[in-house]
Amino acid sequence: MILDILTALLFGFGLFFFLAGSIGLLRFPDVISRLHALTKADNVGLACIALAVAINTENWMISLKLMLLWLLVLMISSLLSCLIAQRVPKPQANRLREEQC
Amino acid sequence: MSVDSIYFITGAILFGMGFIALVIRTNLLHRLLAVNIMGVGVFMWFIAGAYQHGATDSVPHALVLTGIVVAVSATAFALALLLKIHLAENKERPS
Amino acid sequence: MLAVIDLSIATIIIIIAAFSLFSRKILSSIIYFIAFGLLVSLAWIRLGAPDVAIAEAAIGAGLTGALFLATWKRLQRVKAPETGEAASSIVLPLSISLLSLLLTAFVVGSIFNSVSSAGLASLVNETLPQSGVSNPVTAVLLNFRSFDTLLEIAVLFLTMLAIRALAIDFAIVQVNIKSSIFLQGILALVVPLSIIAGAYLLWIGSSEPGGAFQAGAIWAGALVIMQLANIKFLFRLHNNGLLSIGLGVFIFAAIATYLLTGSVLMYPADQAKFWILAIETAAAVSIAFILYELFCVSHSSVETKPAVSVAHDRMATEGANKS
Amino acid sequence: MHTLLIIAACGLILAFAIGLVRVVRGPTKGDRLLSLQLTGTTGIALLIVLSNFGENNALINTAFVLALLAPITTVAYLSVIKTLSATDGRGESDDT
Repeated sequence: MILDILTALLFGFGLFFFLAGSIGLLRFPDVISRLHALTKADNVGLACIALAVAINTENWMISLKLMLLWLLVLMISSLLSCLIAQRVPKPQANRLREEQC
Repeated sequence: MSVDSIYFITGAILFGMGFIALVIRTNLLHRLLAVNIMGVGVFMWFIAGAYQHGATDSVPHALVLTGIVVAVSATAFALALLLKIHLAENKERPS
Repeated sequence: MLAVIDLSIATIIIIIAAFSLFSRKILSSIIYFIAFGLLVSLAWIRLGAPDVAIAEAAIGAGLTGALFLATWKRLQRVKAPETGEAASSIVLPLSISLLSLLLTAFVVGSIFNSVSSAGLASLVNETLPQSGVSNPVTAVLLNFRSFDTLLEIAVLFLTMLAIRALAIDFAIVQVNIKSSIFLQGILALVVPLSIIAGAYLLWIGSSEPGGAFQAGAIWAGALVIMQLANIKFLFRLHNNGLLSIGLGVFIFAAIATYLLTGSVLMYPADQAKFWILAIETAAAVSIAFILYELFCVSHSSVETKPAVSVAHDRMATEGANKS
Repeated sequence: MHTLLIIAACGLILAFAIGLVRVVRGPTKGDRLLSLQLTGTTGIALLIVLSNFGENNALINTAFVLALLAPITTVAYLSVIKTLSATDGRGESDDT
């Protein structure tokens, strides 16, 4: 019974973070901030969903595999977003900074 | 609306849209994309036919698997030809 | 209740396909095509075809997208990027009418098909035990209809030969993507894991979805990303041995099985699994290198010499270093 | 399929659709690139959910394949952007 509640909770969190990432993608003004929102939120969302599925699998090998998958996605998507951030031309990157100061 | 009828219709629509784009677009790369999407439409139609509520028939799966590999090699060959066409037409700009 | 998922996936597939086909700029339509490839592999999952889904994810989303992007980049240096404008007016009504004809034929055909289709599922499942593998798709591909797979690898090989015949020079363009630490990080992570994942898929291909084509596609992906990141040692990998090993082993197997059991590609009773695994490994290796070479062509720089003199130079150089 | 899984799958597809709106409207090339990131991660999450609590191992293998192949198209796209803005000097406006 507790397991069901926990799974529902984790799925809820996962969906919340995915939706937050997508809405952040929609509303943020600048490519860099959109990238930031998307990568972070999706990774945490994926963690919650992978955990929710991992808890309910019978054989623990699958849940270990899910955790490894999440680690892999975490590393690859953060590296990719840093690579993209490096490539966005400078005028756009520091438009945010100019607005602030 | 069983699962396979949804994908039958999607496959038909994809083939149709690809055909329209193939006829309308003038840019060769767009046309090649259209041909690829038509191919995916046909494959979708194939596999939707193989899906009988869980007891899927694996012969169409093998055929579509072969089809995907041959489709990518055909696309690569078409892209190489496309390169030759453009090179024959124009001088190369100093990159 | 389940149809909700399929309906939403199907609608998004159609929307993305529409954007990819009818968007004005080529680069964005290529990007939509890559997203389209990923969603189609989700559709294959929903239709109960995991083998096809893995191949579609590896080839459809990965390699085809990289091929189109590389060719598009090559075309940028050749001529001004022109956006696709619509053709003259008569074409549109013609295509609409022809298309509606096609569409109705398809939909009507599909309704009939789903009613009367018997399918070969029962036949395959009966003879699966003697095929030496338990994954029905691999059994069909490499045992019941192995002649088709032989011809398919021959087609792949011929395509590669045809592209070489176009005499597009093989000087790999020096991509000036400055090798940032992030790129090296990605390479250090993706390449070894892709090789392991490919070997894993090749091995479980006999019992679970996976097999030669998926493994070959993943290895090709690893090679392509190394090529994109400008790894130097790759240039020596274009030797013909690796490219033709798949076809060679398959033909050898065909001849050997003919001698052993009297009919081509009929594996001896208990050794079926061994033969299938040997053929699959060789096929996966050659598929990987052939797909990699297909990518290299569109990625390569091209001198402006007309094709004839290029072939002529090649013969001249061969003549020179022979004598 | 457990109803919770169906709700999760639909939520993920909704998130994907919302993300797609930005990609369609996105002015700069960087936004197009986000679609690759978006499809990759959401696709992997969907595969995990659809694998029905790990019962269907093949889907988790597909998720691995997807995770390993997402960088290829992104790096290919970046190599395109790099040459464009550097040599052709047409700046970052979405001219492609």
